[in-house]
Amino acid sequence: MLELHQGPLEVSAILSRWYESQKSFNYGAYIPFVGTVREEGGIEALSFDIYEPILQRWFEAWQARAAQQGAIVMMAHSIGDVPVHGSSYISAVFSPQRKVALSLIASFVEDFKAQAPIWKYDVIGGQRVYARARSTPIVGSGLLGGGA
Amino acid sequence: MLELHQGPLEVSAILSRWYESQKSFNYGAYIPFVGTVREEGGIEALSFDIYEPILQRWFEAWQARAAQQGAIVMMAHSIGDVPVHGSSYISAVFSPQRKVALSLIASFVEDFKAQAPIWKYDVIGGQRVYARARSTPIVGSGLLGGGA
Amino acid sequence: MVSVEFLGPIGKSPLQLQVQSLRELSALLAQDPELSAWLQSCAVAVNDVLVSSLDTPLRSGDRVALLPPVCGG
Amino acid sequence: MVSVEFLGPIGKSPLQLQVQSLRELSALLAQDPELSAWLQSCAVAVNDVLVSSLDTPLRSGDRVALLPPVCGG
Repeated sequence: MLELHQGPLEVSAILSRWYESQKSFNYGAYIPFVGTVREEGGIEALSFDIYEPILQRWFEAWQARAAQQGAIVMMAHSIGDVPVHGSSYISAVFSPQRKVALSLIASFVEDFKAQAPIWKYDVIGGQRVYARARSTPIVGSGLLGGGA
Repeated sequence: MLELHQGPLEVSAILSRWYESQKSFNYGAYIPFVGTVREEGGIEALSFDIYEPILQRWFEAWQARAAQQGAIVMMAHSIGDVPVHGSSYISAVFSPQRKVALSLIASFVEDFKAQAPIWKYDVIGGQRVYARARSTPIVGSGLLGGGA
Repeated sequence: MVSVEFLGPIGKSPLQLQVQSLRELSALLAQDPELSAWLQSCAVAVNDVLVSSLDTPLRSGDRVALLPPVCGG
Repeated sequence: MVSVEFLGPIGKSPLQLQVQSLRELSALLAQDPELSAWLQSCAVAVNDVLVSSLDTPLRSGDRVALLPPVCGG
Protein backbone atom coordinates (compact mmCIF):
# COMPACT_ATOMS: atom_id res chain seq x y z
CA MET A 1 0.00 0.00 0.00
CA LEU A 2 1.33 3.42 -1.03
CA GLU A 3 -0.50 6.39 0.49
CA LEU A 4 0.03 10.06 -0.30
CA HIS A 5 -1.49 12.63 2.05
CA GLN A 6 -1.75 16.40 1.90
CA GLY A 7 0.20 17.83 4.85
CA PRO A 8 1.52 16.00 7.93
CA LEU A 9 0.83 12.31 8.49
CA GLU A 10 -1.38 11.11 11.33
CA VAL A 11 1.28 8.80 12.71
CA SER A 12 -0.64 6.88 15.37
CA ALA A 13 -3.62 6.30 13.10
CA ILE A 14 -1.44 5.00 10.25
CA LEU A 15 0.71 2.73 12.44
CA SER A 16 -2.44 1.31 14.01
CA ARG A 17 -4.33 0.88 10.74
CA TRP A 18 -1.42 -0.94 9.08
CA TYR A 19 -0.94 -3.16 12.13
CA GLU A 20 -4.62 -4.08 12.31
CA SER A 21 -4.75 -4.78 8.57
CA GLN A 22 -2.04 -7.47 8.85
CA LYS A 23 -2.32 -8.88 12.35
CA SER A 24 -4.11 -12.07 11.31
CA PHE A 25 -1.67 -12.91 8.52
CA ASN A 26 0.98 -14.55 10.66
CA TYR A 27 3.77 -12.05 10.17
CA GLY A 28 6.16 -12.35 13.10
CA ALA A 29 7.68 -8.91 12.73
CA TYR A 30 6.29 -5.46 11.96
CA ILE A 31 8.84 -2.65 11.65
CA PRO A 32 7.64 0.84 10.83
CA PHE A 33 10.03 3.72 10.18
CA VAL A 34 8.58 7.13 11.10
CA GLY A 35 10.34 10.21 9.76
CA THR A 36 9.76 13.48 11.61
CA VAL A 37 10.64 17.01 10.46
CA ARG A 38 13.48 18.26 12.65
CA GLU A 39 13.74 21.83 13.83
CA GLU A 40 17.07 22.99 12.39
CA GLY A 41 18.45 25.77 10.25
CA GLY A 42 15.57 28.05 11.24
CA ILE A 43 13.00 26.26 9.09
CA GLU A 44 9.28 26.51 9.78
CA ALA A 45 8.39 23.46 7.73
CA LEU A 46 9.53 21.17 4.97
CA SER A 47 7.54 21.00 1.76
CA PHE A 48 7.39 18.18 -0.79
CA ASP A 49 6.66 17.67 -4.47
CA ILE A 50 6.04 14.10 -5.62
CA TYR A 51 5.90 12.63 -9.11
CA GLU A 52 3.42 9.89 -8.46
CA PRO A 53 3.64 7.66 -11.59
CA ILE A 54 7.34 6.90 -11.08
CA LEU A 55 6.97 6.66 -7.30
CA GLN A 56 4.27 4.07 -7.87
CA ARG A 57 6.56 2.00 -10.14
CA TRP A 58 9.42 2.27 -7.68
CA PHE A 59 7.11 1.10 -4.91
CA GLU A 60 5.76 -1.81 -6.96
CA ALA A 61 9.32 -3.00 -7.61
CA TRP A 62 9.86 -3.05 -3.84
CA GLN A 63 6.61 -4.93 -3.28
CA ALA A 64 7.87 -7.60 -5.67
CA ARG A 65 11.28 -7.70 -3.99
CA ALA A 66 9.67 -8.03 -0.54
CA ALA A 67 7.28 -10.73 -1.78
CA GLN A 68 10.24 -12.89 -2.82
CA GLN A 69 11.14 -13.00 0.87
CA GLY A 70 7.56 -13.56 2.02
CA ALA A 71 7.34 -9.97 3.26
CA ILE A 72 5.29 -6.90 2.44
CA VAL A 73 6.15 -3.20 2.41
CA MET A 74 3.98 -0.15 3.00
CA MET A 75 4.60 3.54 2.64
CA ALA A 76 2.93 6.86 3.36
CA HIS A 77 4.28 10.28 2.40
CA SER A 78 3.19 13.88 2.64
CA ILE A 79 2.58 16.26 -0.25
CA GLY A 80 3.01 19.98 0.44
CA ASP A 81 3.97 21.52 3.77
CA VAL A 82 4.81 19.62 6.95
CA PRO A 83 5.61 21.83 9.94
CA VAL A 84 8.52 21.19 12.30
CA HIS A 85 7.86 18.12 14.52
CA GLY A 86 5.27 16.80 12.12
CA SER A 87 5.78 13.53 10.26
CA SER A 88 6.25 13.49 6.49
CA TYR A 89 7.19 9.87 5.88
CA ILE A 90 6.32 6.44 7.22
CA SER A 91 7.39 3.17 5.72
CA ALA A 92 6.94 -0.31 7.13
CA VAL A 93 7.82 -3.95 6.62
CA PHE A 94 5.84 -7.00 7.69
CA SER A 95 7.75 -10.28 7.55
CA PRO A 96 7.47 -13.77 8.97
CA GLN A 97 11.12 -13.53 10.06
CA ARG A 98 12.85 -10.96 12.25
CA LYS A 99 16.14 -10.89 10.31
CA VAL A 100 14.42 -10.42 6.96
CA ALA A 101 12.38 -7.57 8.43
CA LEU A 102 15.40 -5.78 9.92
CA SER A 103 17.41 -6.06 6.75
CA LEU A 104 14.49 -5.11 4.48
CA ILE A 105 13.45 -1.96 6.37
CA ALA A 106 17.01 -0.66 6.18
CA SER A 107 17.44 -1.27 2.46
CA PHE A 108 13.91 -0.05 1.69
CA VAL A 109 14.43 3.24 3.55
CA GLU A 110 17.92 3.82 2.07
CA ASP A 111 16.75 3.14 -1.47
CA PHE A 112 13.78 5.41 -0.87
CA LYS A 113 16.13 8.25 0.06
CA ALA A 114 18.25 7.70 -3.04
CA GLN A 115 15.64 6.93 -5.68
CA ALA A 116 12.07 7.98 -4.84
CA PRO A 117 10.98 10.90 -7.07
CA ILE A 118 10.27 13.34 -4.25
CA TRP A 119 11.65 16.86 -3.96
CA LYS A 120 12.18 18.59 -0.64
CA TYR A 121 12.04 22.29 0.11
CA ASP A 122 12.89 24.20 3.28
CA VAL A 123 10.18 26.67 4.22
CA ILE A 124 11.84 29.75 5.74
CA GLY A 125 10.08 33.06 6.15
CA GLY A 126 7.21 31.69 4.08
CA GLN A 127 9.59 30.99 1.14
CA ARG A 128 10.06 27.53 -0.37
CA VAL A 129 13.78 26.82 -0.99
CA TYR A 130 14.85 23.61 -2.80
CA ALA A 131 17.01 21.51 -0.42
CA ARG A 132 19.58 21.00 -3.15
CA ALA A 133 22.57 20.26 -0.89
CA ARG A 134 20.69 17.41 0.84
CA SER A 135 19.37 15.91 -2.41
CA THR A 136 20.77 12.93 -4.29
CA PRO A 137 20.86 12.51 -8.08
CA ILE A 138 18.91 9.41 -9.09
CA VAL A 139 21.17 6.61 -10.42
CA GLY A 140 21.92 7.30 -14.09
CA SER A 141 21.48 11.08 -13.79
CA GLY A 142 23.35 13.33 -16.21
CA LEU A 143 22.32 11.34 -19.29
CA LEU A 144 21.32 14.50 -21.16
CA GLY A 145 24.27 16.50 -19.81
CA GLY A 146 26.92 15.16 -22.13
CA GLY A 147 25.13 16.45 -25.23
CA ALA A 148 26.99 18.05 -28.13
CA MET B 1 11.45 3.06 29.38
CA LEU B 2 11.12 -0.66 30.05
CA GLU B 3 7.55 -1.93 30.46
CA LEU B 4 6.44 -5.40 31.44
CA HIS B 5 2.80 -6.34 30.93
CA GLN B 6 0.77 -9.38 31.90
CA GLY B 7 -0.45 -11.06 28.69
CA PRO B 8 -0.47 -9.62 25.15
CA LEU B 9 0.68 -6.06 24.43
CA GLU B 10 -1.73 -3.39 23.25
CA VAL B 11 0.32 -2.58 20.18
CA SER B 12 -1.43 0.51 18.84
CA ALA B 13 -1.68 2.11 22.26
CA ILE B 14 2.00 1.54 23.01
CA LEU B 15 3.26 2.74 19.61
CA SER B 16 1.12 5.84 19.93
CA ARG B 17 2.04 6.58 23.55
CA TRP B 18 5.78 6.29 22.82
CA TYR B 19 5.46 8.46 19.71
CA GLU B 20 3.51 11.17 21.55
CA SER B 21 5.96 11.12 24.47
CA GLN B 22 8.89 12.01 22.17
CA LYS B 23 7.41 13.99 19.29
CA SER B 24 8.54 17.41 20.57
CA PHE B 25 12.13 16.33 21.20
CA ASN B 26 13.41 16.72 17.66
CA TYR B 27 14.16 13.08 16.89
CA GLY B 28 14.11 12.66 13.13
CA ALA B 29 13.50 8.92 13.16
CA TYR B 30 11.29 6.60 15.24
CA ILE B 31 11.62 2.88 14.51
CA PRO B 32 9.53 0.43 16.51
CA PHE B 33 9.92 -3.32 16.16
CA VAL B 34 6.73 -5.26 16.90
CA GLY B 35 7.01 -9.01 17.50
CA THR B 36 3.88 -11.08 16.98
CA VAL B 37 3.27 -14.69 18.02
CA ARG B 38 3.16 -16.81 14.86
CA GLU B 39 0.78 -19.69 14.41
CA GLU B 40 3.11 -22.65 13.83
CA GLY B 41 3.78 -26.07 15.25
CA GLY B 42 0.23 -26.31 16.54
CA ILE B 43 0.78 -23.89 19.41
CA GLU B 44 -2.10 -22.06 21.09
CA ALA B 45 0.10 -19.43 22.66
CA LEU B 46 3.61 -18.62 23.77
CA SER B 47 4.32 -18.03 27.42
CA PHE B 48 7.16 -16.08 29.03
CA ASP B 49 9.11 -15.97 32.27
CA ILE B 50 11.24 -12.88 32.90
CA TYR B 51 13.93 -12.24 35.46
CA GLU B 52 13.42 -8.53 35.88
CA PRO B 53 16.52 -7.38 37.83
CA ILE B 54 18.94 -8.55 35.12
CA LEU B 55 16.64 -7.45 32.31
CA GLN B 56 16.62 -3.99 33.86
CA ARG B 57 20.44 -3.88 33.95
CA TRP B 58 20.67 -5.11 30.38
CA PHE B 59 18.22 -2.42 29.32
CA GLU B 60 20.06 0.33 31.21
CA ALA B 61 23.29 -0.63 29.44
CA TRP B 62 21.47 -0.18 26.13
CA GLN B 63 20.07 3.18 27.22
CA ALA B 64 23.63 4.32 27.90
CA ARG B 65 24.86 2.97 24.57
CA ALA B 66 22.02 4.71 22.71
CA ALA B 67 22.62 7.97 24.59
CA GLN B 68 26.20 8.06 23.27
CA GLN B 69 24.67 8.37 19.81
CA GLY B 70 22.05 10.90 20.89
CA ALA B 71 19.34 8.24 20.69
CA ILE B 72 16.94 6.57 23.10
CA VAL B 73 15.57 3.03 23.30
CA MET B 74 12.30 1.71 24.66
CA MET B 75 10.99 -1.77 25.26
CA ALA B 76 7.80 -3.55 26.28
CA HIS B 77 7.45 -7.29 26.88
CA SER B 78 4.75 -9.68 27.97
CA ILE B 79 4.83 -11.90 31.06
CA GLY B 80 2.78 -15.10 30.94
CA ASP B 81 0.64 -16.27 28.02
CA VAL B 82 0.30 -14.51 24.67
CA PRO B 83 -2.08 -16.22 22.23
CA VAL B 84 -1.28 -16.75 18.56
CA HIS B 85 -1.40 -13.43 16.60
CA GLY B 86 -0.96 -11.43 19.79
CA SER B 87 2.13 -9.32 20.37
CA SER B 88 4.64 -10.22 23.08
CA TYR B 89 7.47 -7.80 22.35
CA ILE B 90 7.91 -4.23 21.16
CA SER B 91 11.14 -2.32 21.13
CA ALA B 92 11.84 1.07 19.63
CA VAL B 93 14.56 3.57 18.86
CA PHE B 94 14.28 7.35 18.60
CA SER B 95 17.25 9.07 17.00
CA PRO B 96 18.06 12.40 15.39
CA GLN B 97 19.59 10.51 12.44
CA ARG B 98 18.09 7.87 10.18
CA LYS B 99 21.23 5.75 9.80
CA VAL B 100 21.87 5.64 13.55
CA ALA B 101 18.26 4.58 14.11
CA LEU B 102 18.36 1.80 11.49
CA SER B 103 21.61 0.41 12.80
CA LEU B 104 20.61 0.70 16.46
CA ILE B 105 17.23 -1.03 16.15
CA ALA B 106 18.91 -4.01 14.45
CA SER B 107 21.65 -4.41 17.04
CA PHE B 108 19.26 -3.74 19.93
CA VAL B 109 16.80 -6.43 18.76
CA GLU B 110 19.55 -8.98 18.00
CA ASP B 111 21.22 -8.47 21.36
CA PHE B 112 17.82 -8.73 23.04
CA LYS B 113 17.29 -12.14 21.43
CA ALA B 114 20.72 -13.34 22.57
CA GLN B 115 21.00 -11.84 26.05
CA ALA B 116 17.74 -10.73 27.64
CA PRO B 117 16.83 -13.01 30.58
CA ILE B 118 13.49 -14.16 29.21
CA TRP B 119 12.37 -17.77 28.80
CA LYS B 120 9.88 -18.87 26.19
CA TYR B 121 7.43 -21.75 26.34
CA ASP B 122 5.14 -23.19 23.69
CA VAL B 123 1.62 -23.68 24.98
CA ILE B 124 0.20 -26.84 23.37
CA GLY B 125 -2.88 -28.60 24.68
CA GLY B 126 -2.75 -26.37 27.73
CA GLN B 127 0.82 -27.56 28.54
CA ARG B 128 3.78 -25.19 28.84
CA VAL B 129 6.84 -26.64 27.03
CA TYR B 130 10.21 -24.85 27.24
CA ALA B 131 11.28 -23.76 23.72
CA ARG B 132 14.74 -25.15 24.26
CA ALA B 133 15.68 -25.65 20.61
CA ARG B 134 14.97 -21.98 19.83
CA SER B 135 16.79 -20.67 22.88
CA THR B 136 20.32 -19.25 23.02
CA PRO B 137 22.79 -19.65 25.87
CA ILE B 138 23.76 -16.24 27.25
CA VAL B 139 27.39 -15.33 26.48
CA GLY B 140 29.64 -16.98 29.05
CA SER B 141 27.25 -19.84 29.76
CA GLY B 142 28.67 -23.14 31.00
CA LEU B 143 30.84 -21.51 33.66
CA LEU B 144 29.67 -23.99 36.29
CA GLY B 145 29.69 -26.93 33.88
CA GLY B 146 33.40 -27.63 33.92
CA GLY B 147 33.41 -28.37 37.65
CA ALA B 148 35.29 -31.29 39.14
CA MET C 1 5.54 15.73 -31.13
CA VAL C 2 7.25 14.67 -27.90
CA SER C 3 6.33 16.35 -24.62
CA VAL C 4 9.12 17.21 -22.17
CA GLU C 5 8.24 17.82 -18.55
CA PHE C 6 10.51 19.38 -15.91
CA LEU C 7 9.78 17.96 -12.49
CA GLY C 8 10.16 19.32 -8.98
CA PRO C 9 12.28 22.44 -8.50
CA ILE C 10 13.21 23.05 -12.15
CA GLY C 11 10.15 25.23 -12.44
CA LYS C 12 9.91 25.32 -16.21
CA SER C 13 6.73 24.79 -18.24
CA PRO C 14 6.50 21.62 -20.38
CA LEU C 15 7.74 21.77 -23.96
CA GLN C 16 6.43 20.14 -27.13
CA LEU C 17 9.35 19.22 -29.39
CA GLN C 18 9.96 17.46 -32.68
CA VAL C 19 12.81 15.03 -31.83
CA GLN C 20 13.57 11.40 -32.76
CA SER C 21 15.84 10.38 -29.89
CA LEU C 22 17.16 11.43 -26.51
CA ARG C 23 20.45 12.34 -28.19
CA GLU C 24 18.66 14.91 -30.31
CA LEU C 25 16.75 16.15 -27.29
CA SER C 26 19.99 16.50 -25.32
CA ALA C 27 21.52 18.71 -27.99
CA LEU C 28 18.41 20.86 -28.12
CA LEU C 29 18.04 21.33 -24.37
CA ALA C 30 21.74 22.13 -23.92
CA GLN C 31 21.13 25.36 -25.83
CA ASP C 32 18.70 26.60 -23.17
CA PRO C 33 20.82 28.49 -20.59
CA GLU C 34 18.05 28.01 -17.99
CA LEU C 35 18.37 24.23 -18.36
CA SER C 36 22.00 23.47 -19.04
CA ALA C 37 22.90 23.52 -15.31
CA TRP C 38 20.14 21.00 -14.58
CA LEU C 39 21.02 18.49 -17.31
CA GLN C 40 24.14 17.21 -15.50
CA SER C 41 22.14 16.21 -12.42
CA CYS C 42 18.82 15.06 -13.85
CA ALA C 43 17.60 11.53 -14.46
CA VAL C 44 15.42 10.94 -17.49
CA ALA C 45 12.18 9.00 -17.83
CA VAL C 46 10.35 8.13 -21.02
CA ASN C 47 6.68 7.37 -20.45
CA ASP C 48 7.40 7.14 -16.73
CA VAL C 49 10.20 4.59 -17.05
CA LEU C 50 13.74 5.67 -16.17
CA VAL C 51 16.11 5.21 -19.13
CA SER C 52 19.88 4.97 -19.36
CA SER C 53 20.74 5.28 -23.07
CA LEU C 54 20.87 8.37 -25.25
CA ASP C 55 19.92 6.13 -28.16
CA THR C 56 16.46 5.58 -26.70
CA PRO C 57 14.18 6.29 -29.70
CA LEU C 58 11.30 8.70 -29.27
CA ARG C 59 7.96 8.44 -31.02
CA SER C 60 5.25 11.02 -31.41
CA GLY C 61 3.17 11.11 -28.24
CA ASP C 62 6.03 9.99 -25.98
CA ARG C 63 6.39 11.83 -22.68
CA VAL C 64 9.90 12.64 -21.45
CA ALA C 65 10.45 13.77 -17.87
CA LEU C 66 13.55 15.28 -16.26
CA LEU C 67 14.01 14.37 -12.59
CA PRO C 68 16.39 16.54 -10.57
CA PRO C 69 18.14 15.25 -7.40
CA VAL C 70 15.65 13.82 -4.91
CA CYS C 71 15.23 13.93 -1.16
CA GLY C 72 12.14 12.23 0.18
CA GLY C 73 11.33 11.63 3.83
CA MET D 1 24.98 -18.76 53.63
CA VAL D 2 24.70 -18.14 49.86
CA SER D 3 21.34 -18.46 48.12
CA VAL D 4 21.22 -20.15 44.74
CA GLU D 5 18.24 -19.54 42.49
CA PHE D 6 17.30 -21.52 39.35
CA LEU D 7 15.58 -19.31 36.82
CA GLY D 8 13.07 -19.99 34.06
CA PRO D 9 12.53 -23.59 33.01
CA ILE D 10 14.92 -25.27 35.46
CA GLY D 11 12.04 -25.54 37.90
CA LYS D 12 14.03 -26.24 41.03
CA SER D 13 13.51 -24.53 44.38
CA PRO D 14 16.25 -22.18 45.64
CA LEU D 15 19.04 -23.62 47.77
CA GLN D 16 20.91 -22.16 50.74
CA LEU D 17 24.53 -23.30 50.65
CA GLN D 18 27.74 -22.76 52.57
CA VAL D 19 30.28 -22.05 49.78
CA GLN D 20 33.16 -19.59 49.42
CA SER D 21 33.44 -19.35 45.64
CA LEU D 22 31.77 -20.28 42.39
CA ARG D 23 34.35 -23.04 41.96
CA GLU D 24 33.13 -24.65 45.15
CA LEU D 25 29.52 -24.15 44.11
CA SER D 26 30.23 -25.75 40.73
CA ALA D 27 31.61 -28.89 42.36
CA LEU D 28 28.62 -29.10 44.65
CA LEU D 29 25.95 -28.61 42.01
CA ALA D 30 27.59 -31.11 39.63
CA GLN D 31 26.66 -33.83 42.09
CA ASP D 32 22.96 -33.13 41.63
CA PRO D 33 21.80 -35.32 38.70
CA GLU D 34 18.80 -33.01 38.18
CA LEU D 35 21.16 -30.08 37.59
CA SER D 36 24.22 -31.44 35.87
CA ALA D 37 22.59 -31.25 32.41
CA TRP D 38 21.74 -27.59 32.96
CA LEU D 39 25.17 -26.45 34.15
CA GLN D 40 26.73 -26.66 30.67
CA SER D 41 24.20 -24.22 29.23
CA CYS D 42 23.57 -21.80 32.10
CA ALA D 43 24.97 -18.34 32.64
CA VAL D 44 25.66 -17.29 36.21
CA ALA D 45 24.83 -14.06 38.00
CA VAL D 46 26.00 -12.99 41.44
CA ASN D 47 23.76 -10.35 43.01
CA ASP D 48 22.15 -9.84 39.59
CA VAL D 49 25.42 -9.20 37.74
CA LEU D 50 26.57 -11.76 35.18
CA VAL D 51 30.01 -13.15 36.05
CA SER D 52 32.64 -14.94 33.97
CA SER D 53 35.17 -16.33 36.45
CA LEU D 54 34.94 -19.39 38.66
CA ASP D 55 37.21 -17.57 41.11
CA THR D 56 34.47 -15.06 41.88
CA PRO D 57 34.42 -15.03 45.71
CA LEU D 58 31.10 -15.48 47.49
CA ARG D 59 30.17 -13.87 50.78
CA SER D 60 27.39 -14.71 53.15
CA GLY D 61 24.17 -13.14 51.89
CA ASP D 62 25.22 -13.26 48.22
CA ARG D 63 22.57 -14.37 45.75
CA VAL D 64 23.64 -16.61 42.88
CA ALA D 65 21.30 -17.17 39.92
CA LEU D 66 21.54 -19.74 37.12
CA LEU D 67 20.15 -18.51 33.78
CA PRO D 68 19.36 -21.18 31.18
CA PRO D 69 19.27 -20.41 27.41
CA VAL D 70 17.00 -17.46 26.65
CA CYS D 71 14.49 -16.64 23.95
CA GLY D 72 12.66 -13.36 24.39
CA GLY D 73 10.34 -11.77 21.87
